[in-house]
Order: sequence, then C-alpha cells, then structure tokens
Amino acid sequence: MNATVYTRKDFQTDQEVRWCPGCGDYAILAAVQSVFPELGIPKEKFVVVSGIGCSSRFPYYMNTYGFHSIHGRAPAVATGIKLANPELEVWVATGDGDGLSIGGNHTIHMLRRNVGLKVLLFNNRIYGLTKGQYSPTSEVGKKAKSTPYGSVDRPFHPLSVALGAEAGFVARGVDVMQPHLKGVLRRAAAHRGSAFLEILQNCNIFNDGAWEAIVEKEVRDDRLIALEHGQPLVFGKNRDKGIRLNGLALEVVSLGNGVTEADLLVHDEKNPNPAYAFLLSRMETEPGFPTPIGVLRAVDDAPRYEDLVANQIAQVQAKKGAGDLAGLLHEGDVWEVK
Amino acid sequence: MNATVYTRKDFQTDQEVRWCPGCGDYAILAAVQSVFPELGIPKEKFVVVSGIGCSSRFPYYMNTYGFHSIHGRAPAVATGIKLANPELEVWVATGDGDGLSIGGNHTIHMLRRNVGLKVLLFNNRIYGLTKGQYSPTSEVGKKAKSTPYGSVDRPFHPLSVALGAEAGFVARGVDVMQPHLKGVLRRAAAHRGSAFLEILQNCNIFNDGAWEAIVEKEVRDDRLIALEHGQPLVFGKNRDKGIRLNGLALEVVSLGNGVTEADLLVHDEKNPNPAYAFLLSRMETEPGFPTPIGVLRAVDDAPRYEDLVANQIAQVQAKKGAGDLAGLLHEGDVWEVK
Amino acid sequence: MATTIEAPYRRKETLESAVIRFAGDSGDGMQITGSQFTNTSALFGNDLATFPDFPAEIRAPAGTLPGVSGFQVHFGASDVHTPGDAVDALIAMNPAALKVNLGDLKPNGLLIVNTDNFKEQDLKKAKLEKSPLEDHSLDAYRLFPVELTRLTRAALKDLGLDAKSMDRCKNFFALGMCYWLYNRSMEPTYRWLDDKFKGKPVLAEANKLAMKAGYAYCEATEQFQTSYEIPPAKLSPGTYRNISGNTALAIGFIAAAQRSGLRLFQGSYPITPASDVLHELSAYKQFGVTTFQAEDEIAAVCAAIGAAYAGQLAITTTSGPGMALKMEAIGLAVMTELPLVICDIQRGGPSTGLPTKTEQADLFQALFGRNSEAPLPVLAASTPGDCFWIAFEAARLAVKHMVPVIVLTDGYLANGAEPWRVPTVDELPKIDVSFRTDPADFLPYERDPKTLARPWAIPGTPGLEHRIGGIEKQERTGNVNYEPANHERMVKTRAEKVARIADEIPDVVPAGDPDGDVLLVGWGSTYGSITAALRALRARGRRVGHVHLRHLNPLPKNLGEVLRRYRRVVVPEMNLGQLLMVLRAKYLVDAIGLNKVQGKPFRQDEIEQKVEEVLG
Amino acid sequence: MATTIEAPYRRKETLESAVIRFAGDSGDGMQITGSQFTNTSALFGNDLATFPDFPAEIRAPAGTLPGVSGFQVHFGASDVHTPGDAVDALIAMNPAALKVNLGDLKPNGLLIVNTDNFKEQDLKKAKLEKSPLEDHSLDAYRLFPVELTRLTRAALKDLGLDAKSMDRCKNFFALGMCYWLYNRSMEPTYRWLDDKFKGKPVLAEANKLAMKAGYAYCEATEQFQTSYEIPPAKLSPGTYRNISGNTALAIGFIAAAQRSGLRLFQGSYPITPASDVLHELSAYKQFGVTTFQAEDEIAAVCAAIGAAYAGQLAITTTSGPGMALKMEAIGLAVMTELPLVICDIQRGGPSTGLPTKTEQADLFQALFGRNSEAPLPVLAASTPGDCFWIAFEAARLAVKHMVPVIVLTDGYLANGAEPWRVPTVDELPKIDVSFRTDPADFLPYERDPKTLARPWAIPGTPGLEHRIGGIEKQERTGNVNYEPANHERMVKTRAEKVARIADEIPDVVPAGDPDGDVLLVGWGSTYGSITAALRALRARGRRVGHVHLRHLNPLPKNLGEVLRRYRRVVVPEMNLGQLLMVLRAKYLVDAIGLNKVQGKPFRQDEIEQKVEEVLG
Ligand SMILES: Cc1ncc(C[n+]2csc(CCOP(=O)(O)OP(=O)(O)O)c2C)c(N)n1
Ligand SMILES: Cc1ncc(C[n+]2csc(CCOP(=O)(O)OP(=O)(O)O)c2C)c(N)n1
Ligand code: SF4
Ligand code: SF4
Ligand SMILES: [Mg+2]
Ligand SMILES: [Mg+2]
Repeated sequence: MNATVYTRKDFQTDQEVRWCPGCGDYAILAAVQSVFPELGIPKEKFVVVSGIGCSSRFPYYMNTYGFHSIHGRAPAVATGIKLANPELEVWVATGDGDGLSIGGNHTIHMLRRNVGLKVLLFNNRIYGLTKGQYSPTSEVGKKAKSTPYGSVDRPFHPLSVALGAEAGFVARGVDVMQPHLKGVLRRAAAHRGSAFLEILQNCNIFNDGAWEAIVEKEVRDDRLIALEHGQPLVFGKNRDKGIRLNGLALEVVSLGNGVTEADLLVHDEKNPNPAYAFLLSRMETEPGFPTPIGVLRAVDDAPRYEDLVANQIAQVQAKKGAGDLAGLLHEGDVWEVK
Repeated sequence: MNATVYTRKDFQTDQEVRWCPGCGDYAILAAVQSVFPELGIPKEKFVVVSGIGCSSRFPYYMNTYGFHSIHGRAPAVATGIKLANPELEVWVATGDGDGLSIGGNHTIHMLRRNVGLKVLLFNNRIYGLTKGQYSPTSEVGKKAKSTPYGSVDRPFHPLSVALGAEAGFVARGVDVMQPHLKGVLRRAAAHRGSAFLEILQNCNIFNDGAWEAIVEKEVRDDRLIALEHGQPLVFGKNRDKGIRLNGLALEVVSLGNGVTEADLLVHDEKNPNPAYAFLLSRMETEPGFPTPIGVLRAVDDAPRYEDLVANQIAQVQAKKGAGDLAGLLHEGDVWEVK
Repeated sequence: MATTIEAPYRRKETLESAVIRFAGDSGDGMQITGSQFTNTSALFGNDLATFPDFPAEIRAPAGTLPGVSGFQVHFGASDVHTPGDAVDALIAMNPAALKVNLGDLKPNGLLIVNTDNFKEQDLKKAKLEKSPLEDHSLDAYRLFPVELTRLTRAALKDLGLDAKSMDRCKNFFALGMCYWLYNRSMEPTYRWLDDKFKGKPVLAEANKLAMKAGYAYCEATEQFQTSYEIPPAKLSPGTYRNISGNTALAIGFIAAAQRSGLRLFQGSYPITPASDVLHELSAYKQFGVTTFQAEDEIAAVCAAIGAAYAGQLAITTTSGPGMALKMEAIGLAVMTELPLVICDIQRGGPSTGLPTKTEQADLFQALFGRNSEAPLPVLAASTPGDCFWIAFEAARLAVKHMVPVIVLTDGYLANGAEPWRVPTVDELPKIDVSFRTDPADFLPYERDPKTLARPWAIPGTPGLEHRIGGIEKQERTGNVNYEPANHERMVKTRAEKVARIADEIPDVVPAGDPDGDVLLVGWGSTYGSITAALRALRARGRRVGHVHLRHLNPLPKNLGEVLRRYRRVVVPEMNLGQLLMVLRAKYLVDAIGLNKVQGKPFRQDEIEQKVEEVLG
Repeated sequence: MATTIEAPYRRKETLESAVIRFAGDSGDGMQITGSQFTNTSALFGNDLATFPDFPAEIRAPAGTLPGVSGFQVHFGASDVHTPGDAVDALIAMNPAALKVNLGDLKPNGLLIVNTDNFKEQDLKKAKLEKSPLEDHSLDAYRLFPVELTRLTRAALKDLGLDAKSMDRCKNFFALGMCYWLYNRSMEPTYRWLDDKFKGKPVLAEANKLAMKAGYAYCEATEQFQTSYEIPPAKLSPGTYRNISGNTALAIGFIAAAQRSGLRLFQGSYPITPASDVLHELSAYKQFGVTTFQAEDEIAAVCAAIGAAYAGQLAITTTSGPGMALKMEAIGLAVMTELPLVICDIQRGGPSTGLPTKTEQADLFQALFGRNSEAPLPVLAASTPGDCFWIAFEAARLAVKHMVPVIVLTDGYLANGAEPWRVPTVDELPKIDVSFRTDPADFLPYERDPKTLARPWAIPGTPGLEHRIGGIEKQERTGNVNYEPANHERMVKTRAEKVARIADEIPDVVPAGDPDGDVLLVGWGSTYGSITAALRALRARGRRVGHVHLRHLNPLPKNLGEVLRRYRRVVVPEMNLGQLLMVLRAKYLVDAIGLNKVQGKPFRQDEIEQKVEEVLG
C-alpha cells in the first residue's frame, strides 16, 4: 500500500462543510488536504482527532479515520489511540478554547510526554462555535459576548506555553498564507515527536480581522518574520530589517549604515536549549517586533512516548516470555482441595 | 488590627500534624509559621487553600481561614475567594501531583490572569498521599508503585511551565534550607501579582532522597546556585565557579585564570523579558550546571486580576450609578394591563 | 399602551389566536423578525408563547437544509401556553425553509414564499429536484408567492446601499407584510430600529422602508383578501414585559442579590444554551455583579465555591456536558455546606448530543449524579417568566439552608419568551442573611435547630478562623473525623437538612379536576403543553387534573396524597421517564410515562392523545 | 499441601471458627502480620474472610488514635462469609490500638497486649488518663500482658541490629504467638520472609527469630492454658489461592484479554482504594498490558476511549470522586458505542469523604450520573474472588455489545481477601471478537440484528475510513444528524441495546427459602454478611431467601416475579437506599431498606435483627 498515489480529492468527504463562508478554516482544510497526499502514507493510517469548536469539525471533512470527541479532550483521546497503535498517523485539530482553555492541561501533558501527535491549534482568538466569547488568547480589552466592557485577562502566548511544557517542535502558520502553511504542515508531518503548530486563523463572524494587523498583505512583510533554519532573521518589505542579539535581548535593527546580515541572529531551530525558541516566542509581546512564523524549534532527539511504552512491554516480554494465563491464575501460594 | 503583634504560635492549630515523621513538609510549615507573623497582616485576613495530597493538609495546621478543597482545584477555589474579596491574603498549598498533574490547567490559567495568589508547590517528585506513584516531576526511569519497570514520561520543570504561562514571580526554595526558604517566602509575600514558589521537599517514605543529589549539605554549594538580584552568578563551596553568557547559551566557568566575576552573568530578576528567567530555569536540565534557587523572576508591573475585575465594576457603577432593581425589572418595552 | 393602526382591508376576521412561523436561512434574520413580531404583539396585549429553533452551533452553508432557522410565535386573545402545534401562517424565505417547515403548516394555511430564492441552485442546495412552486405540491395551502428580494431592493434603491446591505433588509419586508396581515402597529419596531442602529441611521431607515414597503405591498396588491385581528388578552392586571427564560434567570439572581444584600458572583464557562445567562449578567456590572469566565466548568464551579466561602451569592451556569464536569465539586459544596446555585440549562444529549435542541433529561444527573450520598435541593422552572422566580427561590434556599441548590431549565425555556408580569420590588421577599461574627462559642458545624444550617463565617472575620474541606467532618467542630457513628450521623444530617426544606414548600393544588380519572404530573418546560392539553381535555368532559412540580427535591409533602386521588397518573417528560421513576419509587403508584425525546417540546395533541388512550 | 506442626500444649480445643484482630500503630506492620496469618490459614485449608482497616491516607503521628491500623481475619472449618461481627482474640500493640478496638472483643475474649508500650507518654498519645492495664477495665477479658518489645530485642540481640530494626520485628513475635495459639505452621511465613528479604538475609533471619521466640514464649510460659484448632474447611474440590478483590479484578481483565485475543489497555489516575489495580496491571507487561497513568481521571478515561477505538480491550479504574470526573467522557463512549469497562472501587463519601473506608453509595452515580439518557450496563462484584468473574463478564459484554460497562466494587472487597478456587484456562469462555474488515456496504452504525451492536472498525483498516463523535448520529450511517425522529430512535436504540443484555443474564435463584416471609436483596460486598445472616435466620426457622444481584442494569428478567414470592423484601445496603429505590420504582414492591453508612461492612447480627424486626 505504500505506493498509493493520492490526490487532494482522496481526502475530501461527502459531508457538507459547515463553516461560515469566508472562515479561515477553509484555507487550513485545503492546505491539509493538499499536504496529506504528498506524505506517501496509506489513507487508512491517518486518524484526525478533535475536541469541540468550529475548528474541531475538522475530522468530518477529512476522508480518513476521525474522532470528534468532547471539549478539550482530543490530546487525551489521541494519546490513547497512539499508545494502542503507534503505527497510526494521529493529527489533532483544536482551537484556542478547546486546546488552551478547557484542554490546556492535556495539551501540556501530551507535549511533556512527547507523544507522537501533530497538533494543529486553530487560533482565532475567540470562541467561534459558542458565538463569540473571548478566549485565552484574546487580547486584553476584548469586547465580546461575555465581556461587554472588555476582557481583563492577560492572554497566553501559545508557543510560549508549549515551550514551557517541553515541546520539541513548535511552529506557526497563517490561514491566508497557503504555501507557507503547507510548508510548516510538511515539517510537522516529518517530525516524529509531538509537533505543535499554531495556525493564525480568521473568524470573520465573531472576530473578523483577528490577525489583520499582522497578516494583511500590505503589512505582513513588516509585521511577520518568516524563520528559516540557518538563515539570519531578516524581514521587511524590502528585507531591510533584521533581529540582532544584544546580550540576552533581541533588538530590531535596520540593515545598512554598517549593519549587515552578518550582524543578525542566525535562526537555529535545532538549538537544544528551548530558551532560544522561547526568546523568539516573546517577540510578539514587544512593540515594534515582528511576529515569527515558521518553525521556531524542531529538536527531535527525544524518544516518542508510545515507542517507550511499547519497548518496555517488548523488553519485559523478551525477558519473561509472553504471559502465561494459567501461570497468572495460579500465582502465589496455591493449595489443592480434593 | 494592623498593629497586632503575632508570634509563630498564633499560627499553629490544635490539630495533630499528620505527616510522617521526617517529612519535609514539617520544615515548610515551620518556615511559613515563622514568616506569617512578620507580615503585619491581621490573622483573619489569611486564607490558605489547598487541593488533595500530603502537602494539601497544610491548611489544617495553619490557624487562619483554610479550605482543603478537592484534588487539583485549589487555584480555582482561591481565584473565587480573591475575586470575592481582594483584601484577603490567599495562599495556595499544593503538590507536584495536585498542582501540575490534575490541576495543571488551573495553575497556568491562574498565572496567566495574574491573580494575586501565592502558590507554594511542594515538589517531592512523587504522589505521597496515595502511597507512591510517580508524578509529572519524577525523573525518567522512576520505579514507583505504578511503574515497576521505571517511568518513561519526560518530567515537567515547574518553573519553565510557570514562565510559559506568563508568571511574573517565579522562585524556588528548599525544605532543609530554612533561612533561605524564609527569605523566598518573604519575597513571595511581598509580590502583589501571582507568585509561584516551588519548594524542593523530601518525602522520606516514598521518595527518600528526592533532592539528595543537589541539596545534601556536602554537595549543596556545588549543585545549587543561590540567585541574588544584581549579583553575578557565582557558586561552589569556595565560590570559585560562575555562570557566563556565551551568545544565547550559558556556560559554567571556573573563576581565576583570567576569569573574574566581572565576566559573569549578573542576575536580573526584574528583566522584563521572561526568556531570561526561562534560560535560568533550564540550567537544571543540563549536566554540570547548578540548579538555581531563590527568585528567578520578580516583575510586578502587571495589574492583578482581582483589581481589574473590581475596577471595571467600580467604573461601570461610577458611570451608570449603582444598579436600580426596579429599573432592571422594567427594562425594555413594558406595558400596562388594567 | 398598545397603538393600533387604521388599515384599509378587504375583510377583517377576528381570531382567538394565531400561530406564525418565520423560516429562512440562518443569515436571513429570522430570529430578529420573530422577536419583533412577538414584541409588538406583546405590547398590543396578546398573550403569547414562542419557539425559536435554530441550527446546531455551526453555521451551515447558506440555503441548505441544516442552515434553516425558524421562529414560531403563538399569540392570542386568551391564555396562550404553547407555541402552537400547527402553524396558521408560514413565511418561507427559501426552498430549504419551505421543505423543512411545510409539514407543520395547517391545511389551507397561509404560505408566503420569497420566489426570488427559487432558482436552480437554490433548489439544489435544498436537495429539491424541481420547484415546489410549480409542481402543485403546495395546492393544499393558500400560497402567496412574493418577489421579496426584488421588491425590497426596489424600495431601498435611493438609499445608496450596496446589494448585500439591501438584501439584508428583506426580512423586514416580510415583517411588514405580517404586520398588515395581523393588523399590528409598526411603531414598536421603529423604536427598536432607531435604538439598534443609533450609530448607523441609514440602516434604521432602510429597514423601516423595507417594512413599510411590505405593509404597503399587502395593502396595494389584490393578493390578500383577508386580514386578521387577534384582540388583546385578558391578563391579570399589572405591568408586563416580554421575557425569555435566560433573561429571567439572570435578573432573578440579581434580584435575589439585591434583596439579600449580597454581591452576586457567577463562575461560568460558555456552553449552548446557557451562555446567554453569562452574557446577560456580564452586562450588569452596575449591580456589582462579578462574572468570571473560567477556563472550564470545573474552575467555574470551584471559583463559585470560593466566592460563596468568601460571602457572596455564588452561582454557576451550564448545560448537560458541563454539568457532568461539575459534579465532583458540587459534592465538595455539599460537604462544606456552602450556599451555591448551579443552573443546568438542559439540552439534547447524551454527550454533545443536539446542542441547540431542548430536552429535560438531566433530572437524574441533578438528583443522583455525584459520588456517594450527596443530596441537595433541585428546582425546575415551568415557563420563561418562571425562571425569574425559580432563580430567586433557589438563591433564598441556598443561603437560608447553607446548601448547594440545582436549578433546571432547558433550551426551550431559555430561548422561548412570554409576557411576564413584572413584580414590584416590594413583592420580592427580603432574604435574611447574617454572617456569623461572634467568636464566642463559635463552632463551624454547629447547626440551626430548625433548618440544620451551619453558620456562614466568612474569611476576614476576626476570631472565626477555621478550616473546612471535603473530608468527613466531626459534628459541630467540623474537624476531620473518620469515626463510623459520626459519619452515619453526618450523612443523615445532610439528608435531613435537605428533606426539611419540604416544610417550606407549598402543598400542590392540582389544576383542573381536584380528583378524577387522570392526573398529569409534569415539571419544567412541559407546563405550557400540559396546561393547553388539560384545558382541551376538560372541555371534552374528561376528568383530568394537572400538577406541575417546581420543587423536585424534596417533593411537596402532600404529593403522595394527591396522586392517590386519581385513577391513573401520567407523567409527560422529554426524556425516557425520569420523574416517573422517582414518583413510582417514592409513592409506589403505577404511574405511566409519556416520553418524547426529539429535541423539541410536546405538542398539545400528543398529551391529549395519551390521556385519551389511558382513559381507553 | 498444608503442613501441621506437633506442638506441645496444655489443652487443645477444637473450634468451628475464630476471629483474630491484629491492631497496632500504622508503623507496626499489622497489615503484613494479618496477611501472613491469613495466608497460612488459607494454605492450611480454612475458609476465611478478612477485613483490613487502615487509617486515612495521611500517616498520623505514631501512637495516636488516628494512627491505628487493624487487620481482622475470620477463619473456619466451614463456609466463612464475613470477617466476623466480634473478635475472639485481639492483639493490641499499644494503648491507642487497645482503646480503638476493645469494643469489638467478645466478653472473655483473648487479649494480648504489648505492655512495653504502656508508658506515660504512650497513654497520653492515646488520650488515656491512666493505664487500662491497671484500672480493672479489662477484667471482662482474658488479658495476657506481654513485654513484646523487650522479648523481641532479647531474641535478636546477637544479630547486630540497631534497636529500631529489632523493634520492627515485634509484630513477628506476636505472629509467632498466634501461630502457637492456633496451632499453625510457621513454614509458609518462613518462605515468604526468604523471598521478601532476598537481598537482606539478616532481616529474614531476624523476623524468623522473633516469630520463633513468640511461639516459644507461649510454649514455655504458663500464661496460656489452651490452644485452639480450627480444622480445614470442606471447600469444593479444586486449586485454591487466597485473593484480594483488587488482584482478582486485575487478573480478571488480563484473562478476558487473553481469551478474546485483544491487548489490554488501562488508563488510570491513582486514587484510594483503586490504585492497586493500576499497580497490579503495571507489573504484568509480559501479557502485553499497556498501563497509562494519566494526568487526571478525565485523560485516563479519554485515553481508554481512544484505545478502544483503536481496537484494544480498554479499561479505566477509579473511585467515587474520580468517577464523577469521568462521566462526561463516559457519555461520549455511550454515543460512540465503543467497548470500555469503567471500574469504580467505591469508598466513603461524599466528596473526599472517608477515602480508606468502604461504602456502596455510587450506584446512583453509575446508573444515572451522566447528562441526558445515557444508559449502560452496571455490574457489581459480591466477594473478593468474584471481582475476577465480574471483570471477565464486563469485558465480554463490552466487546460483544459495543457498549461501555460500569463495574462496581468497594474498598472492602478491594482489600479484603478470601480463598478463591482458581479456574482452569478452559473454564474461561472464549470471547469472540471480530473487527470489521470488509469495506463492502460498510456503515459505521449498522447494527447486529440481535444485540444491536455496531461494527468495531478500527483505524488502520483499509476502506473503512469513517468519522465518529459525540453529536447525535444518523441511524446506520453515523453521520451527524439533528432530525427529531432520528434522535428519538437513536435514544431508544441505545436504551434497547442495553436492555437486551437481560437476555443473557441468568435468572436469579434465591438462596435459602424459594418463597416465604422475607427476601433479602443485596448487591456488592454485603454478600458475605447477608449469607451468614441468612444461615442463622434459617437455622432459627425463619422463612427467608436471599437474592444477590451481580447485574444491576439491566436487572435479571425474573427478578420481579421472585420479589413477589415473599411477604416482605428487605434491601441491606451501605448507602441510604439506592438499589431500594430502583426496585421500588421498577417493580412497585414496598421493599424496605436496611441502611448503614459507617464506612464499614454490615455485621451479620444487624441483618438478622432487621429481619426479625420485619417479621415482627
Ligand atoms: C464541556 C463543554 N463545555 C463547553 C462546551 C461549549 N463549547 C463548545 S466549543 C467551545 C469553544 C470553542 O472555541 P475554540 O476552541 O476556540 O474553537 P473555535 O470555535 O473558535 O474554532 C465551547 C465553549 C462544550 N461543548 N462542552
Ligand atoms: C479526583 C481525585 N483523584 C485522585 C485522588 C487521589 N489523590 C489524592 S492526592 C493525590 C496525589 C498527591 O500527590 P501530590 O500532589 O504530589 O501531593 P503529595 O502527597 O506528594 O504531597 C492523588 C492522586 C483524589 N483525591 N481525587
Ligand atoms: S464562527 Fe468563526 S470560526 Fe466558526 S465557522 Fe464561522 S467564521 Fe469560522
Ligand atoms: S508520604 Fe511522604 S510526603 Fe506524605 S507525609 Fe509521608 S513523607 Fe511526607
Ligand atoms: Mg477559537
Ligand atoms: Mg508530591
């Protein structure tokens, strides 16, 4: 079956796609459906698991195995699937509410354990499905259904959360930047351990322009910085700005006037210390800095949880032999009654 | 009441302390009971909230208001208390299981919101109360009740988790280092926003020597580094080693042979960028590095959640006047039936 | 208050009541149209009941069957208890809406259709082979095909709006038509539009123009031969407003907070159909309400428990799946004997189920869904307006008895609306609360001899420092205690504390016949349908009574005696027989269930039929 | 197998049965002492029942009342069903143990006391004013004061151990005494010590020496005039082992996995008294068992659901508070119709309650604790050994009917032990499982016409790609569906699927009188007490029967008929009347509850008394 050649169509289902017209989720679906056929993996090996939310409808539209579970629990369900069958390619589709609010704990524990799952976190900074409450990624002051006077909670930065939870692969894509998104999807697919991919997504109904300020075509080049391993951190419409290290801090510099690319920080997604990626993940919190997209961290040297679990069983079996039921039943002191 | 002068005794209860003889929890209790009287806060203003675990018995031994809630939920209960009455001094006592396993999500959301709570996380790297299962902070390979062949889960580093969740105050103390522990307790008490304090604690029954390798008297000076704001990172029995910055990485250097304290990293707990504290929080993961104790980060410029919530209410009341019940009942279109 | 309009008409027929349903795509504004018609009819003085029925949470593609949104209103000149079994007039904005709703239209019923939306592709989206407008399938109805889109555009052409904006007004064209048909004033809707589009007067103008155009269209064309008049109902005197269940619930809690002098705290996590209670309360900060949108339902209820401990009137609101998550913490509230109100706005289940549909299948969960013996009072609201009173009563019981109280409503009550007599502030009893302050002889689990309530001693009070928690406690002292006899006494005391609330519950008085052949026992949102069925049955000479339970635990003291006055007991429920089981167990009566689990309320005739069947 | 020892004695009395209780501080090793005595008696051929009773999870300070740990064993020459109402011999290692346990010692019972622990400060820790050894308060018993500590040290003085290590052996001195008193061989304990202290032979030696010294002490001193003999019981033939409920449960699941050809998956989160099931299974990796210690109970059950979906025999184990947390996800398993076994090892509640004490008050939660209509099979084990069979049966039902199944045991069964006849592998029925593989006409919710089970189609199977989830599904296709009629059919189908399991449940056959005056209906761990009471009652000529339910949902088909054969039905339960309510509702019988909620099992006489009272 390895040689099966798929097209995008093979991954489409007959279910009507029930997102609002214009929703960023369509673009994400399209990107995933176009990347999956490239992976050379038999279709039946894919399982897409989700929680609840607009984003969590994702499995219904993927013609693979799919499990639309309950709110926030997709990482746990997926962990069970992966432990039961490490051969499966298990992808989790979740939202900023599903994966970081009610499901935050499962997300961080899955990353800590390094379960070999790919997590797509659709971040629209809002609860779409329940019609517009603020989420843990909403900016302070958000006026939403449950915060008519503006929210007062400080938001999470999803990539910082993931890095704090030991994540080995941390990346970011944008719904409206298809080629780039496909690129990071491919990278996530290639990562063996837990892969955490935040996708900036627009909810044109309840949070229209969620990311407008940084992803709009006109501003994008100045407000985003696309990370490339081994390349200096350059950005700007004219690629005339860069990020330089100053002690432990980053600073934005203009190229020219003696500042050259050689002065800039060179991106190292393989830096073993997550503090480097963490530093990158904080850029978005500082005024004047671009928001990084692409792969912040891709360190794949830790064994996968499901493999460790399977190996341990295999080792015990190798040592003790496959379990013998009669022996088990008679374990310990037994005696005969005639 | 502000002038009340308390002694340690005032904070002791008549309940028999039910920890195993030799448990590190005794030392933590003693430290807290000796620091509370110093704070000049009326006793009735303290509330100690906990989940379930050996550590969570803490409130019973503190002669203040106390709430021994359910497993993992102390941060949520405490948030409710703080929102209802921001004047109260609310301390949370929790364990590595309670606060990071079942309660991980509440912990990170509490930090994100910057609720003005002090969290004491008793980290004994084991589930004590349930008699010895491994916890999310147990080292890989831990043989415990539920892992007779050794655990395979990668552990959390609690301070990294907290920093990934936007914590403004992150510190570490050690049960057997009383004066130092009292110092960090005082610092936590002084912090207005969320204060997260990990306390390395021995469980002499189920995980004896949990921290032996770094906190034993003989090795302590070489294996721990006590952070002091504004001071270079020096450690070692003879204070002959230090931490130097090399690009983005830290390195351990010996003082002498041209290397002086001036070459070392100077600790800055007020560094606005949490990436600095995050970098420090990773030292424990690298062989040859000392584990930092003391205050890694103390940035208190973010407003407290409970104050923001209270202010918003006050502002609306100032603008609209205190709510009028009759008006509320008659809101919208009403009509009269005679 | 009600204004009428003098409209020229061909024939004006007076009716006791009428049922209209507005149906269209989710994007067509049917909920607003229905609400406006409802509001206007309420102001006119009709009694009424509504049934909004919208698609599951996800927006379906425009024009498709799953995307259909409907709003039904039943308005009348005398008591109206249900949104109506069948529809007198159906407004269908597209083929999908027509297909989904036609089955409920009465034979010869009025059918207004927007013909502009019956193009090839519209039909395809609705999975129709050919247009029902052309195949005689609608012959049984009084069909009025109207080019709603075109006519709306024509009416708005001078406003300089783009096509999309103009098309958004076509629901007001339809509304205008209905106002003509039922002789309603457009004034209240004008006012509403002015208020709603304060910042964008051109949109207010556009919608007004569209509505007027619809009105004028009926007046001008010969299509409509008859218009209808439904005189005002004879409601008991007072001030009225139209109110939905979720709004009533929200303001009921504010009222309880005001009358008890407590601050209101809501810990909640969004979930359909409960979210609106959070939305409502978050807008009432002038009442000092704290609303906390937590990270999940567990944190929401735990924060509420914390707030209750600290002395606030604490509530948490959710629906079935969220309720399941709260159960462990509710057990903690039972053990710590703190006042707390937990509202479950029930929806279709199990699991995620049918999130936007109604059901009343969480009674078992409310009564029994906790580990071990953890009894607590359970109340249920009967009508949208009753949600106010149930909220108030729940809050009163919680703080008086120091006990968590569960309130059950459901999606139908939450979103449905009815005219509600507004109480005066003085009609609302004061709720006495006194925090313990005296340190002399203070024991955290000392009990009030009558209610068995323990004192409410809040942090910050000098001299009352004490510890509470979820481990079994010693009587009186509240210290941790594992003694067998103490445990049994505490288990029984907690049960007795709840049981004693029965002393405060009024005896039930059956509606209809005080004894006879069949007693209908209901709870929750079936009130309207049972009441309507009762009236019809008795009009036919059946000897039938009706008891509607607002207190489900403990049950009213005289209930057993009342049950035995009838030959048969029938329990209609939107579940598989939950109250039924409780009644059978408690009173050993061979009660029969009438069970409907379709995500929608009973029709009156379903209840009538069941009673007839039982009467044999 | 059983070896006996020829011991010189003064008088040897033969008894039908005896009850010993070892009591001391948590640190005194009473659980080990009791287990050793139990094991030896089992090997000797006695029937027996045990009751370990240890303090709540936290270690109390040494010597205090809350720190007392006890282990009671009832061993006999004929059927033994309970650990015994009262104690024949009490070994009390300190004043606290004496104080806590004395009330259960029979008048004139044997009382061995370690006098070395009765110093001033020991008495103070036990909150005693003066020594009971000196105030004649023990006159009603046969008191044997023994300097246990001193004598043990004396026996071990040559081993070169420190005082602390020597003192740790004093429980084996006491054990040796009991072996003498009851004429037991020390051989099995020698073997156990050799194995346990493989790495530290000096400790094995020390404990052996202490035990021998205790034995010799009895033989040598004149204190003991009598020793006792309890002949082997006449158990039905077979191979036996002594087994606790948690062990039986664990190996029951392994057996089911082996007999079905499935891999076993356990998702769990530690909680008393369920943790041991996780500990047991994690040690059986050679059987391919995957144990997953999750971050909480929700993750544990969700991972199990994932594993079930992927084709493993999935279980999750917990106790009351954790069970509450799992309920939302169990609803998902109901909706997705996946096989899953959820075990609730019940403990005292509500909330955190009495974590180490037993109770059976989670029946309501198991039956009713989910949102909406989410019925599922509920089974309960009756004895420690029965836990094996219940696990097996639950697994069989789950995979055959594609349904989550709840298993209830409790702390008493979990930690209690009994001789258990070991089945041969062939006695265990094969469990047929076939994953769907054929893509032709595959529909995920097509049903087996008999069981109504849907196919188990696991990821990785080519051509069966499909989506499942918690939203209501269309019949057969499993697609998301919100239609009213479909929903009702699905709700009823899910209920019917569970109800049909009754076809496989054997009819109940009452023990004792097949009809008569009183039927005792029990479930779970009350089996032993009821059985013992039944025997006593019938011996007194009472016409009493006993039905013990292992299937609580659905109930056996003939149960209603059986209930009606008796004048009265009495339902003893360690709760406030949960099965009682179900029986009353379902069968409309005026059954009466006998309810004890003290964190400990019924005494036989409590049941007898109740029956006598009912017989009036
Ligand atoms: C236990 C539970 N609580 C609450 C809900 C309601 N709910 C469904 S989705 C959702 C939030 C969705 O937000 P997000 O994950 O950001 O997804 P989006 O819709 O924005 O894609 C909520 C609160 C639920 N289904 N279950
Ligand atoms: C809902 C629930 N699940 C599980 C438990 C059992 N439990 C109690 S404490 C605990 C872990 C304690 O570990 P930790 O927080 O590290 O505290 P420690 O005892 O080590 O101080 C567990 C699993 C419980 N009480 N409630
Ligand atoms: S509500 Fe927002 S996120 Fe959901 S489908 Fe619509 S546009 Fe997308
Ligand atoms: S078990 Fe461990 S953590 Fe718990 S009280 Fe004993 S020593 Fe302390
Ligand atoms: Mg979202
Ligand atoms: Mg711990």
